[in-house]
Amino acid sequence: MTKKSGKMDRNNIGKWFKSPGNMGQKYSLHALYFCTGCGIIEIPPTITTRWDAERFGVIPVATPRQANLFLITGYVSVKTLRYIIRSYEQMPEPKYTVGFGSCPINGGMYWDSYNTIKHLDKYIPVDGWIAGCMPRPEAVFVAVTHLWTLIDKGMATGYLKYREHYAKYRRNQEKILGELEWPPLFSKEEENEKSREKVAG
Amino acid sequence: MKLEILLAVFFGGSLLTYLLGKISKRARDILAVLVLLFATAGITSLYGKSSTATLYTGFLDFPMVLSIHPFAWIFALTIAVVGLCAVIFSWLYIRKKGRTDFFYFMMLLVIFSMIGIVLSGDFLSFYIFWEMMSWSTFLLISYNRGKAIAAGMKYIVMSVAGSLAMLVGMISLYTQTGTLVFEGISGSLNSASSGYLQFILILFFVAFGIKNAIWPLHVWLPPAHSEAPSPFSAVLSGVLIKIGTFGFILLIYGIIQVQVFVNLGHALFNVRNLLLLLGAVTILIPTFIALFQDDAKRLLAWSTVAQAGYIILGIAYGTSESLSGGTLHFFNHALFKSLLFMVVGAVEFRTNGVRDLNSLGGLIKKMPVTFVAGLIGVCGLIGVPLTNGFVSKWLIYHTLIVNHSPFLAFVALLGTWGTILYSYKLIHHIFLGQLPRKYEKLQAAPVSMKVPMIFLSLTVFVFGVLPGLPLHVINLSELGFGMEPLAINMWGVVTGSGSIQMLNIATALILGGIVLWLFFRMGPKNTRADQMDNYAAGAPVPADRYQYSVKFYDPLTRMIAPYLKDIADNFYSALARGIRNAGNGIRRIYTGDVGNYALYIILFLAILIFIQLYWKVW
Amino acid sequence: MRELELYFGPQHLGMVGNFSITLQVEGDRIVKATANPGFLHRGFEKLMEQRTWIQNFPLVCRINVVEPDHMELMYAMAVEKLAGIEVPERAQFIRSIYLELARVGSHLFGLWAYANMLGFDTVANWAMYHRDLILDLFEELTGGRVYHIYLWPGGVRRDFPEGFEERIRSTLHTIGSCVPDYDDTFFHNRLFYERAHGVGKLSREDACRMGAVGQVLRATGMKKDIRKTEPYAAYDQVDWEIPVRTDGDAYSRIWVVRDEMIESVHMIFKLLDKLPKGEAYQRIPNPFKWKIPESEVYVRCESSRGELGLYLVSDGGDKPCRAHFRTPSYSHGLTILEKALENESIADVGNIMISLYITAPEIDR
Amino acid sequence: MVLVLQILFVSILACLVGLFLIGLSRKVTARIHWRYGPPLSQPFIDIVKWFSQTAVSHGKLFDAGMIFSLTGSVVVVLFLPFGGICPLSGSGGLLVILYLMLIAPLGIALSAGESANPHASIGVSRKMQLAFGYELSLLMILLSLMTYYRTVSIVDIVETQIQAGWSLVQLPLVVSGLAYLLIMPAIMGIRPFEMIQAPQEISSGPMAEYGGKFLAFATLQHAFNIYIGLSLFVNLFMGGGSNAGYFLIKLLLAFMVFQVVHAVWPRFRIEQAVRYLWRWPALLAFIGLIIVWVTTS
Amino acid sequence: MKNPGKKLQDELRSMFESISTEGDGENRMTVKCRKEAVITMLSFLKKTGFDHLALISCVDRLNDNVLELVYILSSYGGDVAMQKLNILLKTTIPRENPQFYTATEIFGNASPYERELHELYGILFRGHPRLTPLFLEREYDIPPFRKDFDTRKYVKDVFDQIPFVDDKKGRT
Repeated sequence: MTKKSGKMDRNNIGKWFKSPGNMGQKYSLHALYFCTGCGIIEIPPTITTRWDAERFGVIPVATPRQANLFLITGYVSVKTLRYIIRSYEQMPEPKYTVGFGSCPINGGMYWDSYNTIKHLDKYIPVDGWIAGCMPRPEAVFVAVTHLWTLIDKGMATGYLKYREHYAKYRRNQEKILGELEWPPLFSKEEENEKSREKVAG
Repeated sequence: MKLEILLAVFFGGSLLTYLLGKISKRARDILAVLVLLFATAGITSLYGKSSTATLYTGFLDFPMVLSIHPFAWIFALTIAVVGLCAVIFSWLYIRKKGRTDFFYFMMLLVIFSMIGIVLSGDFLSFYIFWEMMSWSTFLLISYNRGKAIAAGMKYIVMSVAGSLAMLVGMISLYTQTGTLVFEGISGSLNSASSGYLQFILILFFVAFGIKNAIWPLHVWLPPAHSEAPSPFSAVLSGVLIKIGTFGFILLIYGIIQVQVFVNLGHALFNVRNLLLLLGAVTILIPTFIALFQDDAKRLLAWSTVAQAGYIILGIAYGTSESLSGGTLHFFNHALFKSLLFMVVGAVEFRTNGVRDLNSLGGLIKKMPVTFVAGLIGVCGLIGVPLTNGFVSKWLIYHTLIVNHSPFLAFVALLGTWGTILYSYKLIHHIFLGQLPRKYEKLQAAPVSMKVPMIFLSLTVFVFGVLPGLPLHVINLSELGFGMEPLAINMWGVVTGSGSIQMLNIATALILGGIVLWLFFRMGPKNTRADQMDNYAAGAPVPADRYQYSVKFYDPLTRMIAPYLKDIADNFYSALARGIRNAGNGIRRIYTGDVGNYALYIILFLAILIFIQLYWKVW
Repeated sequence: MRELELYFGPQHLGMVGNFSITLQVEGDRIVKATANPGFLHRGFEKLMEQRTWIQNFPLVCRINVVEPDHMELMYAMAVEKLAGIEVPERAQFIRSIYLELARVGSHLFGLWAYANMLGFDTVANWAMYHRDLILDLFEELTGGRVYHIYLWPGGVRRDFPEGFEERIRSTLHTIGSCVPDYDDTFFHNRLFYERAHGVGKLSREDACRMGAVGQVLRATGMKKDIRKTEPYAAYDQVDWEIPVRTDGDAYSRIWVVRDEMIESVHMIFKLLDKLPKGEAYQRIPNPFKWKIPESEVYVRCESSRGELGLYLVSDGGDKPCRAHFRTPSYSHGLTILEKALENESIADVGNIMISLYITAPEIDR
Repeated sequence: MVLVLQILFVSILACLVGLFLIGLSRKVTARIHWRYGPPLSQPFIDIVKWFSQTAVSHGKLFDAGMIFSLTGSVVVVLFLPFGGICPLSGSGGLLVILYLMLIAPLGIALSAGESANPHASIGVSRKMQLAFGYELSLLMILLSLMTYYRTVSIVDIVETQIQAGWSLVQLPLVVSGLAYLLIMPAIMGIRPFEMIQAPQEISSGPMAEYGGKFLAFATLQHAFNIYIGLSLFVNLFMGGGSNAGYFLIKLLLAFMVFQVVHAVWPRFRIEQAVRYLWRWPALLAFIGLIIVWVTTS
Repeated sequence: MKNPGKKLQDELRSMFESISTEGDGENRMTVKCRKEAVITMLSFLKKTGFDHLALISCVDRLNDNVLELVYILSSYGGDVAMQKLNILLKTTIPRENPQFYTATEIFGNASPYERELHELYGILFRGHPRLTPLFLEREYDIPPFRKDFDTRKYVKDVFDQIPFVDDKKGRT
């Protein structure tokens, strides 16, 4: 994380005209409210009086359709993974995922638990991680500023990766969860992938 | 064209249709439409004419007179057009069922007897056509058998009671004036006493009120509408019950002059106030009852009762603006309500007779044209600007407000807001929401159903933007009644205290819509999502179980339900129960609820006559 | 007729914690509610069997994220009983103070959740702010905001730092001075009464039959508190009252929570006044070689949600043989919730759920 | 030409005012929460973002309803006097405004219905019931105004007030004015009448399936809606404004009052809301109507 | 009543055969009995005043090849001495194909505990109205809380086998 990442250019009118999309995404990060794990305990302080994330345009929203930031707060059990994938796929693009806490990175404390998945980025793309158990609310801000930098540089492209490698992700998901109830999100890409594999195989 | 020839063609055509049906079904279908096309054309050609023709004089020395004037013309044309649409609509609708020849015959008979009523120039022919209409209606309502027979019985018994009241009124008028021709009666009633006029008005009020389903006399209507075949429901609701309206206008404005009518009786207790009060109640209570209905056609039936209240309010208020509003609302209501019944009929046709709102949903994906027609119909019913219901309701509200009757205006406006609630319920439950799996292979409505629906939707829209067209004819008829016509133009009405210009509203709405649509297009392209790709708190959407339709307005209905029972129905039933307990004899003669309604209406009339004969109160 | 199946959670703004309720709805009324737990199941008790006695301390506190301290206490108490370790008196007092602070913090979190659910954003924000003040105290004392790992077999991990008692007093005074504000805007608000009164009502018989504990039980008029019946730490050293209400609805439950919070604050002051001098911990054997003889124990305490128990079995090894937490939310969330939601309005699902004070990780473990 | 300029001016300014008020509302609420709050430009940022997002549509009506709804709102704005400017004054008056105000919720209702989400349907159902609740009072209040001023034209009402003083302080209308104040939060959909969206109960109700530009349109519609609600009150009871600046100040004044109400109250349940609306405001409005009716006849 | 435990102990001994009790009788009392007697004893204890089922737990005794079921009871009403007393009612059932009787008829809150044990230990509670999965999403060959289920091996076999989704462009 560079020092520059903390810089806020919300009032830079020129930039607004140059790339309104990126600027809009940066300063209006609507986080999907989903208590996936114990990390959620630090989200209320982050959005209320003490830290007030709304200063930076970060607010929790009710449904995935309205959100563009997915905070995976804490460990992900197998049962939750299904709901996470469903919610992630319903979010409109561009969308960003941030893994909050050590557990989604590599299982953390629950590295030998039979019911939590260990690496979240095997199942959905993750744009940034916040390490710690539990990370402090300030860490959320650091992650947000870091995400700004990534958006600025065009590097927060997890959703494109998901689109491109959808078949692989889907296969990983189905390995853990069994057959998924919903049809593939990008059926065309998956067919392409399959045909490519056939050629290679 | 001569009126006699017109009528002869009508009834001859009906009979011919019936006979032709024995030979070829297709030819019969086409002939029915041709006859109605001829009727429409013939009536259209009579535009602006006022003429009277004596058809026959020999019948007990009573002349039978036919007459045409702008006021009758607009009614006749509406009847013919709605009838035409309904008959085209029934082509496929009725094919699956039996006794189709009979259906067409009765359908044409009803339509032409209604035209006969509005064209008749004396009470005798009025009465004859009236009875023809009543009986053929009865046969059509009970066409489906089963529950429909009970509904038909309820109708015919009440209808007979109404006819009786009318007969008494006619005889009384004849003894008073010595003639049955409208013009003659009108001329000699000038000297009649106020009490006598009120007596006559109440008698005819019973007759017309039953047909028009005014509040305590409405009980036949909801079952009849929901049980009748849908194309006939369209006719029934659109025009047939408005024959009562015709009767009211004829009586109040044509026979007893409006100035006389407004000044009848005492300050507060007079027929006009009674009518206004009943009109208001008719708006309010059925609107609330409609909220509770789960049967699409029954909901529309209650809505019809409520809308009749607006018409009564307009007619009984007695200003030229209110009469314009009332008449225009009749015309508009005929268009959008028959459209709505056709929409429900099309859905019923495709889903094999499902009318239960709670088991439908999401049909917009399968029947888009039907949905658009339904939406336009509902907008007309609510009175959304750019549809015709808006102008007529505006006229009624405006006259009530300007003439210092805010409470009536309040009831009328509140009724509209109730209308929104049940209209949205209708549209939402049938067309929006999740499509059940069993309807995934549903087909769109057939062309023969789409054509009348599209035509009626267009008229709803066109007369909403150009209210001047019907208002012009209404102005002509008001001139005929000797009233001062409204200041109108093609786009609306101008009055001293506020005016309405559809041109501005339409331009603003359409242009605004286009600009915003372009603005909307500027954004990134949408991706289409299936109905199963939906927010369900992260869970997969449960098929068939993700539709909020049962008890849609539950909190509200739970609140008002205790105060809102069908008082009229309960009143009749309670009285019937009392009488039944008193004597078993009556029970043997009058079986079921139906008989009781008739009994009490007849008793009421008898008491009225008795009082009049012995004490001469009026 | 089409039935409607609504999902309340897990991804839902009204859901606190990762939990799901499947609702069968007819009109505005809930016909049947089915709790669907397991989103947070990590198999803690299985994991504990694979870690040594001391290694388990970081694990147990993570069972309940809202209030980890009582979990620590439970485990520490169970290990003490199994190994026969005495706790010095000062440590007992510190434990009580620490646990009561945790209770206030947890109740403030509950207040946030409840107020937020009803749309009382202002009160929710205040409550979260005041909870943060308490977390600051914890941070100073233990180094962690949420997970503290402070209680230890044989006492506490470290003594109070210099002047800490004063800081506790001043923080509590700050919070206490806002109680009238809370009362005016929230507890005495007519709308709070309207929304909560008669909602999710439980009779005392039903509550007992379905295993209610904590303020769910106390809101039905039953005076039961483990701190009184089976005193642990230093709860028998000071006087205090059990707040009770009799209606058994959401309104009573939230009022019991409020009264408990105030009672806790008073208790902390009394405990601070009586705080004895001395050692704050007793040495324990070398954790790497620590073996506990074969035995079993069931300990219980009163967490902020009710009776919390731990059934701990040792088979003579360096790891527990079996640990099973009896958590208050278990019966509340899986049995009472389903009963309390029946025939209530859709608008009151979250209202009832939070008033029952259900914490999902406690159920799933 | 002047008319076109007026139309553009009024509609764009109303949109800006509405968005500014949303931003201000968020800021003020934050300050009551002891927070710093978002910048005043946050609604604009949000709208820019939504317009740069892909959106998911559930069908033609899903799009059309949204456009229909926003169109309705824009057209209503053109009928309301804006400190002496009223582009479409000559074609309807209050009754038309009353009916045009229907279009916006109807459009959203249709669009939300098409999304096949029961949360949306529940939200719409609540909106309909709430509207039925407050319309009872609103209709009586408007009728008492129209009866008092003997006109249905809002321009005439404003002009009369400019000469004779605010309606709110005139004796026959003061009761109606009070009733209007009571139902105002319900019209604007703020707390304690926020149960239409109620994110904690029904996941933001009709908005549940909106994302991207649909949400942008919904927010714009909300902005117009706030402007319309306040502007109607200011025009009818606070004497409108002889010029735009004066009018805006009055608008802001009325807004702040309701904002404080919004910040310190929770939500009603829907039946409680309807019961409340049918009790006190309706009673006041009824008394007001009777007073006006008696004094003017 | 000074020591309710002692009195109860005598009562139980006189009523039930082949039970053994231990514990101080003041705070904790352990009662061991045959598995057939458990349900009768639970309803007897409930009638005696121990009407709060705190916990149903299970210990996997791999060495004895049995599963040990533990019912922990306490009292809502009663005096302080009674409330202090917790009864641990124990019984053993075989590890292979374990079956037991449900206590849902007696205690309203027994249902989720039994569902949990069914899921984590594979015990079938006969007569349970709704023995559906409670926590777990995946199916396991051996119920995961049994001692012979090795979670570390499971993690290695299942979660570690899933490949990362690599991207040539090296995007995050």
